[in-house]
Amino acid sequence: MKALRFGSLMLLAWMLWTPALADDFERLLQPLTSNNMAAKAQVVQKLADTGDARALVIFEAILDGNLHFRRDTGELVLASLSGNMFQLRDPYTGESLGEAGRREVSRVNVNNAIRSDLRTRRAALQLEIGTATDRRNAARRLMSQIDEELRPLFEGRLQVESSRATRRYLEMGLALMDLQDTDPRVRMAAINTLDNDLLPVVRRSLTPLAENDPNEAVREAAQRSVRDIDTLLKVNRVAENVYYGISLGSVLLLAAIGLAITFGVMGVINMAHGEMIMLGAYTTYVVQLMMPNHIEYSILVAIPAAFMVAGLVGILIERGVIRFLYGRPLETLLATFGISLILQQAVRSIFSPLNRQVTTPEWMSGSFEINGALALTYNRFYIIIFSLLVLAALMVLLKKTHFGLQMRAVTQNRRMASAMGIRTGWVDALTFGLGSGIAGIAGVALSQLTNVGPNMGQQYIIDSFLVVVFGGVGNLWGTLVGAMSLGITNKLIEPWTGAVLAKIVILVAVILFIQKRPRGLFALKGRSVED
Amino acid sequence: MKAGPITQFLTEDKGGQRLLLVILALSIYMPLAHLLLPSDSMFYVSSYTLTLWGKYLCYGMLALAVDLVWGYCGILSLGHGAFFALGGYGMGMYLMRQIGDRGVYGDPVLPDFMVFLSYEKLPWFWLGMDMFWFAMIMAVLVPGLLAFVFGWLAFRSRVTGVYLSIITQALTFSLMLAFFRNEMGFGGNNGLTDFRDILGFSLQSSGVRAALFFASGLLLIIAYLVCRYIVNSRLGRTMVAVRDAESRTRFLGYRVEWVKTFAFVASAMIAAIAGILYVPQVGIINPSEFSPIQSIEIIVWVAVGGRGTLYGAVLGAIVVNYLKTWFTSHYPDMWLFFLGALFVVTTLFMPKGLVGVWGQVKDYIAIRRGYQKPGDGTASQGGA
Amino acid sequence: DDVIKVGVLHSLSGTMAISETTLKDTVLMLVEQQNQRGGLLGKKLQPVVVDPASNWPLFAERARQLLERDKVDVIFGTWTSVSRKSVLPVLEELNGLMFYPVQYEGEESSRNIFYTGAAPNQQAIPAVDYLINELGIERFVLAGTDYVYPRTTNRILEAYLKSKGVADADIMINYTPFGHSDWQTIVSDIRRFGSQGKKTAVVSTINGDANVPFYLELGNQGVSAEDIPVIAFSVGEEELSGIDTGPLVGHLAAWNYFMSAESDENFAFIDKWHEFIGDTNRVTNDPMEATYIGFTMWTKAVEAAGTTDVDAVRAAMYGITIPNLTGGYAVMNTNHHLTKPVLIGEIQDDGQFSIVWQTPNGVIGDAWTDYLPDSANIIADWTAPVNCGNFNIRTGRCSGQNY
Amino acid sequence: MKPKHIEKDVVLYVDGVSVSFDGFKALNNLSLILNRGEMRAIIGPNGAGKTTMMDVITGKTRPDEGVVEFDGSIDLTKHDEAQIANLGIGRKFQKPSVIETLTVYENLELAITGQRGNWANLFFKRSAAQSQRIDELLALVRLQDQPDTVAGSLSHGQKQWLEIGMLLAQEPKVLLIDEPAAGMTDAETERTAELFKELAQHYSLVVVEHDMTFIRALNCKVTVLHEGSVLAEGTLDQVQKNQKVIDVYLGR
Amino acid sequence: MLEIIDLDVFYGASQALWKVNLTVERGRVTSLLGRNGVGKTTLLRTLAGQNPVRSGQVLWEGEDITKLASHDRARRGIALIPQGREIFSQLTVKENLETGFGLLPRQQRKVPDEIYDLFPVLREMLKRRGGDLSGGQQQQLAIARAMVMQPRLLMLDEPTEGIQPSIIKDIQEVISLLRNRGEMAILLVEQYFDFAKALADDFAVMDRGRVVMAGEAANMVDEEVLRYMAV
Ligand SMILES: Nc1ncnc2c1ncn2[C@@H]1O[C@H](COP(=O)(O)OP(=O)(O)OP(=O)(O)O)[C@@H](O)[C@H]1O
Ligand SMILES: Nc1ncnc2c1ncn2[C@@H]1O[C@H](COP(=O)(O)OP(=O)(O)OP(=O)(O)O)[C@@H](O)[C@H]1O
Ligand SMILES: [Mg+2]
Ligand SMILES: [Mg+2]
Repeated sequence: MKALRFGSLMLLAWMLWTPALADDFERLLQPLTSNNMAAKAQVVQKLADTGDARALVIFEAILDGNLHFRRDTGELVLASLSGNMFQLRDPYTGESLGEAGRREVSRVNVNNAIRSDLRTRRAALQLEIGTATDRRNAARRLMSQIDEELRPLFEGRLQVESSRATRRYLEMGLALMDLQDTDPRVRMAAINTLDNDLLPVVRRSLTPLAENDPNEAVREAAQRSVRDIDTLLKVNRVAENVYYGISLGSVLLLAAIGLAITFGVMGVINMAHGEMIMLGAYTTYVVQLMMPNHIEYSILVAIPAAFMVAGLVGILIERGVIRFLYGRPLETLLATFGISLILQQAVRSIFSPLNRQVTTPEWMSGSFEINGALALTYNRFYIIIFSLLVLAALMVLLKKTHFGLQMRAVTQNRRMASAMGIRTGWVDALTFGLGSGIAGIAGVALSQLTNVGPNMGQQYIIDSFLVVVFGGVGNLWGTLVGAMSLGITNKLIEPWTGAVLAKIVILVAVILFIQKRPRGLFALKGRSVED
Repeated sequence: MKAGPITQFLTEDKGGQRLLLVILALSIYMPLAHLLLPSDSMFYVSSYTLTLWGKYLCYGMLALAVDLVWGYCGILSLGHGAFFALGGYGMGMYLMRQIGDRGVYGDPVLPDFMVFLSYEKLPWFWLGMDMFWFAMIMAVLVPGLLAFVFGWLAFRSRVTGVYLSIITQALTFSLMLAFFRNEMGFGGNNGLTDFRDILGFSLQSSGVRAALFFASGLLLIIAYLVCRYIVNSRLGRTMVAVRDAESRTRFLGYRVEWVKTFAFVASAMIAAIAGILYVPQVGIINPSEFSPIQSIEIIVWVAVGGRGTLYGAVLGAIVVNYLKTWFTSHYPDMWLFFLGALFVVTTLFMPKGLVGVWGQVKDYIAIRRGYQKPGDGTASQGGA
Repeated sequence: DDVIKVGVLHSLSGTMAISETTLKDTVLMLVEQQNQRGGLLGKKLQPVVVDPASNWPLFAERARQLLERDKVDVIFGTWTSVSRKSVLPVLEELNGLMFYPVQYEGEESSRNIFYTGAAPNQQAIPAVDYLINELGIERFVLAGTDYVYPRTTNRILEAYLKSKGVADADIMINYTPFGHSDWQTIVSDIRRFGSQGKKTAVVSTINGDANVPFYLELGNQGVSAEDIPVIAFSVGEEELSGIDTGPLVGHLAAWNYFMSAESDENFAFIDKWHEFIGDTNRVTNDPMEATYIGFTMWTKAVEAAGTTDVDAVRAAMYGITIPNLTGGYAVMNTNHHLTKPVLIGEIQDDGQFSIVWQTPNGVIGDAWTDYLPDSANIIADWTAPVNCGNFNIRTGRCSGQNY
Repeated sequence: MKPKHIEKDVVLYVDGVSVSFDGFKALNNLSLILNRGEMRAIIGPNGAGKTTMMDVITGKTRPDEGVVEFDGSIDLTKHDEAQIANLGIGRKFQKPSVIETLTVYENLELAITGQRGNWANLFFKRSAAQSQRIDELLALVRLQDQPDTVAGSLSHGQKQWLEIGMLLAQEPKVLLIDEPAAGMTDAETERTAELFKELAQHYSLVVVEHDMTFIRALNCKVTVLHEGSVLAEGTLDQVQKNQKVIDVYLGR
Repeated sequence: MLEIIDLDVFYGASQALWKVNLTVERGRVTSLLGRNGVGKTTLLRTLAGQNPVRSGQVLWEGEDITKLASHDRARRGIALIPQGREIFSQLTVKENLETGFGLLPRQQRKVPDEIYDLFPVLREMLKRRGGDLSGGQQQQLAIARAMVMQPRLLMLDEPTEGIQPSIIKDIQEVISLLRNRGEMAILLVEQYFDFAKALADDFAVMDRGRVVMAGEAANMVDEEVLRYMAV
């Protein structure tokens, strides 16, 4: 993608080559090696004014962040780090200029303003020559910083553009310019073209018209449009909040499912649950370390890997400690608390107390735009789907397989299960391993949302217990509904109360709710519970 | 088990008696040694050691409170830190008011943090907290009342087991979040600190330190005796019955919710007193005392010491915290390994905690010898 | 005794370990370096490391232990304000000496503490100046974690912004709890707030672990630095080392030090650090520089005083000048705060900051801000005749001192 | 409404009670009247609703509809378990349930009649009469040698006995006894029957049992439950001849 | 054939079984009698592997199983119907019956119809949770659950407890049927003397943790046995 763009620019540069006085151009570039941003901004302006095609090369290099200069001579070079050395190339010809030490070259720093300016310039160019996606993004970018100067570009492009989305942006851009027109009919038409679009620029541009357009019809139309947009925005906000709620719910769900096994099914008050999540997250980190060139797939590898790692650790914990504690459920709290301390410190000793960097693959970043005001983030979306899949798989395992039956039998009456020929030791170990493994999987997902550090497990332990208990211990549906209702309620009240109070409100609500339903949302009923 | 509570204490509670003697000895010796001995003497007790052990005693009292509800009544409260912290805040508020106009901004009424958060006047709940007696009453009553309301609601609705544990955790967690909020008027994350005087005496004077230590020891002893009386009485047996067969106890005509509420409130108030004594000795109270992990740690102390024995809880609190102090200064990078391992080992090999070890050893020897405890050999005596 | 004991009071476990462990290592490195140079006053330096485990009361206890039992000559330590506040009475009671290396909210000047991190006027105010003057920002989101540092900083900034003519409606203030991890709603609010046509920026005093999910969410919701730049006061190289900074390029931070600063002192410091820690991927950051400055100044002062006696060292501290790592000089003032330059950096895709702006001269650290009515009248000066950390120039009173 | 003329003798009045669990009718319009000083045997197939009936009377289960009254006019559906127990209804469960971690003696001491409030409990001191009563009961249930044994380590049958002892210690007005003879030897069963007959002189009793020898020994009116309602009532001989009872319960 | 040799069992420090010797033959019912608390349940539990053995030996089909885990004994065809039922209360009736399937080859994993014929109520209540059943229904379920395992040694601890008379008769028939098939050894603990006597081929009487009398049922003198069961 990048290479392609670079290639096309090189092509263009070559086509437009007008040999200017080399000295002039070089001299223009001089301030780039300084620390003065204002001067640099001027350089960009001046370079663009020269119409020199080499400017494009410089711009692209700046945007990609590989334009450097030698600290001693001030010579501009392209540099990329490999190992401890910079590989240098000539900016215009691309030919290699050898290597340089880390401290022999400096990067040409620019600030946001310059970068933004460069991007706009590039967008104008890309609208002409970019790929379809480039053109769409360019049109969108240019449209929201609308400027009468762009009219010829937009009009020209509209003649030949074939992509529907790009055309729409171009039309909107022109309509936005038309809003300033002196002719009320043109303004009217523009309002119609904009068609209550939810992009912020539209409402922003219509507001002045709605407030004081001299023409009454136009004013009213603008007012109507603004009103409609506002209504739509409200609807969108609710939708957005619900999405956020579901997404928060799915995070809670993922964090809690493993606990729903180890605690809900087995009755182990598993304080090390959070550390299992942490192990999963660190596994993701290690997997990414091991396959630096396939970050895109690393998550897919990390899921089974995290399941195995956390699951195995879980089995070790069960065999080594917990199996001696059945029938003494409260003591599992003590032992697993100890284990959680040990695991935290172990990770701290091995990986250092610093957070570790987990990269989000391309396909999980960014968001999916529903309309100008509503965009759903991909990572959250995948996590929602993922959490539901995990839950479904678990339900099938528990309810439909013989192993699931054995698991439930063992946890209810270990002695009798053994008398029925069930290898309770195995089943216990595997069950605990399963719960831990699922927590590990949750860690993979959470590594995409938050820190990967030795304390990350602590963050989720309280919420996880709350969800499991709120839903009703031992009931996976309860865990689902519990997680979702906590998530959604939280997000629906957060706009009113702020994040801190929302959390307090939720906690108090759960406390009160438990009074109504002392055994959670999906309580087990009947005689069987009482003994 | 046929004797009255007091006789029972005298005849059966050997562990408790020993513990109380040690604590009594400590609370006399340490303050005196601190006050009277020259600082180069071998037996001198530095202010560091004194405040450190003062803290342990407060923790001991806190553990005692938890053991009363958990060990005897089966209420696993994962939120007892809340009552401790509330008591501490009560004391903290009093100490804050004692600063008077000696704060950095020199405001005669408002504590520093209020000045710089632009409070116009003292929030209503700070009123009267400059009077020692009132502050102390509030510091015990408020946690007691909270425990009463919370407990009564929960026990009446028959919230039990883990459900109760988790909502107690939610309680302390929400209090923590609330106290973290600067709007609450309790100093937010920084909490209350920079205390100067108590009852007009400087907190940094040796005399006050010694007195606080002595008070901690004494109140711990009193709290222990009160708890011991409770558990030795028939109410104590009812608590055990509630713990192990709640619904059955109900059919015997006992109002389980009241039994539990009683234990819970009593325990919360003891915890609050521990908090009151804790704050002037450590010099700060802030919302992290409410953190759920803190409360879980209390449970751990009790379990390590020996749940359901009272003296075990006190011992556990002191031992665990002593080890923690020791490890964190000797093995700052490794101490979590040791502490974690300690917890695991205790659970695995000392199911009755530290205080059960002796009994375990005796049992082990008895079993090895095939020896039969008199009166226990039911199989040979049944019938006829 | 033939050693000088240096107490290190940084959390090695618990939530603060992530930040503080590095500072412990920094002190150890500096001690080692000093010993290689032959120690101090002909004695070896001996570090005494304890772990207060991110537990605030424990900080006080450990400080007492260091001073009373281990009899250390100086302490380098604490990170959060509350831990400093917890230690402060102990230091004052036992007349200890501590160097505090982190940027903080100000409103304090203790006889026994030297503050080598930034005061608000050395970080927040210049940062906002930069936003207004260089980037033309008109709307501000003040987003912070709900504790004293952000609260104070935001109050100062609010007052400052208003003095610059920014309207109420153009300031949005938002507080979140520690470790907040679900930023969806807030980021979308910020997005909306910033889409009203006026150029908007976020001034972030978000603390610690909450930053990673915050930046991730910004990235995912497509809020780029060009639309709405975020300038942070608590995000440095070390925090960035735990994030994939690709999507964050262009967001800002204000500090007194960046690892990318190109000076020989800095290169030497970085090399030494890499050698000491045995990992060339480890970064350096502002609190490390502050620790370095504090440590170097202390050694200078001890040499000047010829003793480690606290009162003598304190007296020798004032006016000590040493080179910064970023070039220029740091001076210790009589209010126990430093004079040092302020830098603005933009995040790069390699996790480093590129320095885009810098104050031409050092900025004098102001313990008591001039932008809050109650603090405006208070000054700190630990030399005669004032000799007070909280001296009210209106009433002429020195309040709040324990001695 | 119950007929006026029987009112004063009636100690337990159950009328039209129905209970259903998830749609399954465990009790179906059940009515039962127990007079003061009466002993009543209740038999019926497994799952007929006998235990559920006791659950309803003791407040463990709330009926969907119907009247449950005690001692004239106390509406039991408005009280909880502890209140009902304090009103004077004692119960022995089908599955022996004693407080396993307390000793035999402590179990009896908790059960012994008297004030149940917290303060009374805190300052409780056994009176001489109470001590004597406990000793009697220990002897009665033949655990006099093991007063300090933890109840949890008693055998099944011993627990049954201990529970009977606790029931007697409570001195309730009405005793609801679910399968007392289960797990007892024939000789013990006989003895139990004797004991109950003695008790019947002072108390009202409802006894559920499947052991016909035992029922015969009780020599009292028998009610047969089936599918949640009364199938037959009368002397044992009468109901034993009832063809329906034979079909659903006794078998050939 | 099951052989118990000099078995000593302790609860903690107190001895519950004293040098117990007993043999249970295939194709025969051995009735074990005795008062409350003499150790009958203890013996059965020990055989099922639920209590550790201090000394002595248990031989089953010639193999020493003294140290085997409970589930390994189940895998060798030993089934227990415990006193107190021990139903898996949160599992449905159907699931309760299926818990023993792990022992069976895959094609045999089906609950035989004869079980439902014997206990019709179970068929009606397949979906109900075991813990919700009435006492007697649970007892029936416990018997059925053991039978699903197709054991070669069936141990019944007071199986008639709480069961209605008509079904007791049926159970009696089933036990004798199983005996008559000749593949199963049956060890029956009963307080209900007539029932025990009617089924017994062999008998044993326990008192105070010891077997005090044993032999063929034909040689049993009712009075002597009853003396041990008297109050
Ligand atoms: N919570 C419940 N959910 C579903 N069914 C229940 C529940 N409780 C009881 N039942 C059903 O109600 C019926 C009545 O049960 P109950 O225990 O009263 O019978 P019973 O007459 O005591 O029988 P038994 O003689 O076996 O003890 C049974 O069929 C039982 O399965
Ligand atoms: N878990 C236990 N711990 C300690 N002692 C026990 C335990 N279980 C039983 N016992 C004791 O062992 C002895 C034998 O008990 P067991 O249950 O075997 O008697 P049983 O013959 O089955 O009596 P029952 O006819 O009443 O069921 C009893 O004295 C009992 O108190
Ligand atoms: Mg029943
Ligand atoms: Mg038995």
